[in-house]
Amino acid sequence: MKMRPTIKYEADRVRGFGREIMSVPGCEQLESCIQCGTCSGVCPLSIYMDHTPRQVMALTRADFKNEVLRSRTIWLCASCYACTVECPQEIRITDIMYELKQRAIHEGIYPKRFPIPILAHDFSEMVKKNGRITEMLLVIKLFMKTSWLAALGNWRLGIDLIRTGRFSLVTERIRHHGDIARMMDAVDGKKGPSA
Amino acid sequence: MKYSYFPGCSLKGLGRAYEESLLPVMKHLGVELQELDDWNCCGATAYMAVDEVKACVLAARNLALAEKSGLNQVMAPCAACYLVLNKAKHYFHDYPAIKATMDRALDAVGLHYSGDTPVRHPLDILLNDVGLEAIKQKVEKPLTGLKVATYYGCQIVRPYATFDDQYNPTTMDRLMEALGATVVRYPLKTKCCGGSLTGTLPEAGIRLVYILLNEAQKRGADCIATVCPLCQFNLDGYHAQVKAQYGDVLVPTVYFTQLMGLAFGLPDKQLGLNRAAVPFKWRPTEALPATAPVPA
Amino acid sequence: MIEPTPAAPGSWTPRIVAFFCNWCTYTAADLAGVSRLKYASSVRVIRLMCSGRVDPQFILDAFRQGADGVLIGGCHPGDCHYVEGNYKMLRRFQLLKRLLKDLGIAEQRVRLEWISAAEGERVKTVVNEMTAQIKALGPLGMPQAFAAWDREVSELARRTNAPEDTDPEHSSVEGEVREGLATPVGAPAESQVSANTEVAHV
Amino acid sequence: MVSIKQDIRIGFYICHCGHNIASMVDCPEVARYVEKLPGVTLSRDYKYMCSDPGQELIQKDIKEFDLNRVVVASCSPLLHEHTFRNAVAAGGLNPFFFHMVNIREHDSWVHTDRKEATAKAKALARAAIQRVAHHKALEVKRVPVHPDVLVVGGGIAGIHAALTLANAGKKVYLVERQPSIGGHMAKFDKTFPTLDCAACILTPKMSDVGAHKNITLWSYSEVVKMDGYVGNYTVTIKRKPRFINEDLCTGCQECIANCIYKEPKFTDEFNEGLGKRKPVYIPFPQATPQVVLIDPNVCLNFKRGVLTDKCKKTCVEACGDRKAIDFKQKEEFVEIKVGSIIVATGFQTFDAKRVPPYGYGTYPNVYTALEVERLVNASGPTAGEVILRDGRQPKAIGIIHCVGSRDKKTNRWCSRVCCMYSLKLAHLLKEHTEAEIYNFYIDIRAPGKGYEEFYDKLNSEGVHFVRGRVGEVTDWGMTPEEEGKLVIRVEDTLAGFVRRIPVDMVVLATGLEPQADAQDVRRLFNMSCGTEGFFLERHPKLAPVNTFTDGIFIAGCCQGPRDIPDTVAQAGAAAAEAMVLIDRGHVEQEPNTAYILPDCCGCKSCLPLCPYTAITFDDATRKAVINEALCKGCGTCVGSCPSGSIVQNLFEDEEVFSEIEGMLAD
Repeated sequence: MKMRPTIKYEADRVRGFGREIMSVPGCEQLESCIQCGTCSGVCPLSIYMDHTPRQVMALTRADFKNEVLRSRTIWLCASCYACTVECPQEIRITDIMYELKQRAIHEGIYPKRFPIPILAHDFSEMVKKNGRITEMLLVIKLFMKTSWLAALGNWRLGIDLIRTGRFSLVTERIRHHGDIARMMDAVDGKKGPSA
Repeated sequence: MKYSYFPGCSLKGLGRAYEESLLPVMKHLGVELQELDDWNCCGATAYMAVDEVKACVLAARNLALAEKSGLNQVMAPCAACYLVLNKAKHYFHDYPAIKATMDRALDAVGLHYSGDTPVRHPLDILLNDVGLEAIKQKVEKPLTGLKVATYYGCQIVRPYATFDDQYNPTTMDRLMEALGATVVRYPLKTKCCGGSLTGTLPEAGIRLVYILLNEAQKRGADCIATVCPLCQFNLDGYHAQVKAQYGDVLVPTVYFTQLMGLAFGLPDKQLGLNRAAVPFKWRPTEALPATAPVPA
Repeated sequence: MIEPTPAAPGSWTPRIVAFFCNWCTYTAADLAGVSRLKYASSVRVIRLMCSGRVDPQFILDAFRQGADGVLIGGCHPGDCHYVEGNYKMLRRFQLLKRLLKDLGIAEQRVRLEWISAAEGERVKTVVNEMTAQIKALGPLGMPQAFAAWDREVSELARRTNAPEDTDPEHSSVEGEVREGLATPVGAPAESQVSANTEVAHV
Repeated sequence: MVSIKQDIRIGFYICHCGHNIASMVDCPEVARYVEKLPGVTLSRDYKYMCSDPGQELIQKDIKEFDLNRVVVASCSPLLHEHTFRNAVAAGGLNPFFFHMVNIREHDSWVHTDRKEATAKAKALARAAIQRVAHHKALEVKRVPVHPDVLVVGGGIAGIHAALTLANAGKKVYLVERQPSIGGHMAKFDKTFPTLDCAACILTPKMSDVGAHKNITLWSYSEVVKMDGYVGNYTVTIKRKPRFINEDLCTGCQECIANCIYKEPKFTDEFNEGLGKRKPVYIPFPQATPQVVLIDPNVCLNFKRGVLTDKCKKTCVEACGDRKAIDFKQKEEFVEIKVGSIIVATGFQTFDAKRVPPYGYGTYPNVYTALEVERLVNASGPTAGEVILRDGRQPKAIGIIHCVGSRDKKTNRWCSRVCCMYSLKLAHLLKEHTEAEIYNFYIDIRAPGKGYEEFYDKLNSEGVHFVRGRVGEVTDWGMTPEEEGKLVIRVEDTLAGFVRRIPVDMVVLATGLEPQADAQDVRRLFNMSCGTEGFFLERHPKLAPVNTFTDGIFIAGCCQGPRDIPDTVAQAGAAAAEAMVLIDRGHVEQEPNTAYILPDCCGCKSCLPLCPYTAITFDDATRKAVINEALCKGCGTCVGSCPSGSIVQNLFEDEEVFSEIEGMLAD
């Protein structure tokens, strides 16, 4: 039997992490969490999570940054907002999950070839470039980057899409596609190049 | 009745059947739609995971364009777009810091958003602006005998329930009944379809799809009516995977607009009914008779 | 306008005189204390039995004595311990607000709030809000203004003694007055002739 | 600065209140500062001014230093003004030559900067020094107290308060809105943690009330108006028509047996809608008074509440010579005079439909706790057998705690009793059904005598406890054993995973909330409500049954959720407070009344301002006159008098002006 201690020392905490999250717009209410578990109780995906949403709330508040950002839970959140509307303390759990996902992507903490951050990244790149999403293109890119096997497993889906005329690789693009980049630069505080 | 129309990427891609059926149905009801000129991606949920503020900025461009169009209201048929546009609007009003960023970004491209434009879902417009009576009058081939499970999904009722009840939405139920269909009790009407997880974490996503399909079948539904392109794609597109893991559940999933088109007597071709992987074969048998309708 | 340019932030704490009714707002302020809520030390409370007792002269006098703001707290409409003293106050308050406006005192400097005995939190919010607003406005400095006006009046009297064609009573139209008074209070200004010198006799 | 009159000799005392004040205000510094102010003879700081030595200090100084004014800077005058006035009086001075400065609630407790707090304390002290110089000697007026008491609400709180007073020989009016007294307690089966039968302990008290010579019981009645002041209230009570002459009805119930409706057909309110009753009915067997009533909304002799006289009136036949049935009865209004009032109007249970995920109203086998009380009760609609709405007997039961409690979307507060009554119901349901029982809780709150032991007992009875707030109750099954059941989805937070638990019956432990008309009642009796809507006590610890209106007391759940022992204790306390008033025989009134000066110009503008019509116009003198007995001392007329001819004692213009001046003289 392989033994692994589960004790946590104070040094394992990243002090200030909880406060930092709670200072993000929309995440303020986390401080009033009473650990009732309603979020987990209504979460349609909690059955696959390593930490239940409630535990993620507790870990975040207690500064266990590494545990939280490495948790599968944040990637399993499908943004259905069930937890957010049910929470008796009106904590916007979905928004906290978004914030945690963003931090994990930003810090590069996620499994290699893990599809969700890759999807998120490709998505934002495509939007920045074209202003719109060409869904088929996105899906194909995703499968190529993550797993060919998964693409193969979905061959029926591909055939169905071709059969029903939904398989289109024509890039959707807005006329003022430069606008998007300029707006993103403005958010980042950069002076955008003139059009 | 004229609205600015924000189709969103899905309605031009995988969910094109939604647009294909929505436009003729709205036209049939005398609702004028003017597609938002040069709209961009709403900011959608995947973007939210990268940078929430940027997602809001993307949404803000569309809202600003809508304001510029001079049409006071935007119709967003895709549930994700509907939510993101509304969320951006909420953040604009609730968080001065985010508003400032939105203002700055729009300013960089010569646009301005004042925070007013209402973002509305077609269901909201159909029920509250057009009205069930006007819709009933257009019904030529009532959907008598068709048992529908109305499936609203997450994002038009959560977290902002604007035009319907958060727990037990009924707008689509009432609409279906007005078309002559029978609505089955479907307690999963606001549960999650798995969203993009069907593609990214199939094990988790497919299970949710199965639960939704299975429950609809158990309750005797002939079809599931949806309001969201992603829900439709998930419930319709993954039946092979569902079959492999859980057994065969072949309930077709259609857009509520497709059912409206059928009831209005519009030709199949106009309604994108050929685009479903699980074909929806049920058709109203007869045009509205002078006396009692004949059951299908 | 009397309103001066804002003082440098943080350098100065305003003084707000508060008239709280015994039954609701004073009790709410006690509750805020018992609950250890923290708010700006700018507020100084005078207890009256009812907001209906607040004589407009109290408010004017507070300004005259150097208050930067006046806060009146009473029971919510319909909840007055004395049936409707708060309504009576409200009526008087509306009239007074007009007078204060004519005097050039910014609206934010007088505030009437309905705060029930249970709303300790509200006391905190209102005091802090008002303090921040008045801080942004800067000191009112009525005593200095009075002194300046007194100087002007005597100066005017001196000048009138020397025969000139201007009638002191009508020497300045409103518009001029307002513009002329836009300079900070206390600073000697040529044209600071007020149409409202009667304030000094309140 | 106002000149202080030559003969003014002020003694100033600043209290440290232990660390409460001294930690934020430099008390010696304030004392040193005040000492130098004009008119101040001596200035001291002291650890606890309200203590005996503190008070004696004042008395000694008055004599020794010939003080004629006293100012104490300490806590809120609402707390200790009385104490210090008495001390001043004991020192031989008129008690109104005193003023109090609040530097605790309004200063040290709410500020964080010691320098600023000290400066504020100085300003407030200076204001008081200037004010007190203008104080005048005043006489306290004594008003006799009417010895009768009105108790509003006939639940266990009202019953206990009424009996306590009546047993002490006081005359009590008990007014109850429902046809019978008993309140919520009458509906309970057993009481926690002792499992006493609720009816067994309540019924004797109810019949005592019905039979007591000192109690006038008016059930099916409501208070509609209250006027007057402590010791002298005039109250109007509406007596709703029950279409039965109470004096003639013997409670034989033959009218019920002979009603034209052979079977009970209408919703039985007492049984929470689980049973049926007839149009003529008695709410429950032990109802007090033992008098039937007729529901005009369903009785055939009425149509939509309006008398038609179209029924055969078999009930009247059955009543025969007693002639107790009176279809023409109208509502009546009675006016009574009392000296004090005890408000014990209770609570209402949370409407479980407001939490849609739990399926109340959608799934028939989801019950509220109060319904289950009736379901397990031997005199309930199923004679104590737990039979579900669909006719089955439950094999597994889930009890969900905190429904409408600890939830920002509904009610934020903990309802205090739900944990314990849930445990009780778990025990009773186990006893009645042998079912598997699950309690879903956020925290178990068992802080009473014998409560934790009761929790232990339940654990040993094999009742399951799952720590987690239930996400939803649904009827869609994932597995064969879930089919046809209600499925509870919940995170077992102690185990750390989500569970799905199929049950046959769900019990919702609904919370307690203020009565729907609490705001109206509050206005009626001139009380305050807390933010959550329960009536506000005068002081949360030291005056828990007093309100801000003298002579009006509160008891029971109208003040906040509580259990029966606490309610009874509080009802006793309220009765004792009322007796204090009665036995003292008089109340002292704050002499803050207003009077009119001879220079009144007779403009009459004050006349319509007085809500108590205390101001009249004397046509002979052409001046207004204030009737001191009617004046309540609000000062509204004073604040409005255009010629400044009205003076309010204790709040004279020059007193307030000097307070303003002193406050700003820095």
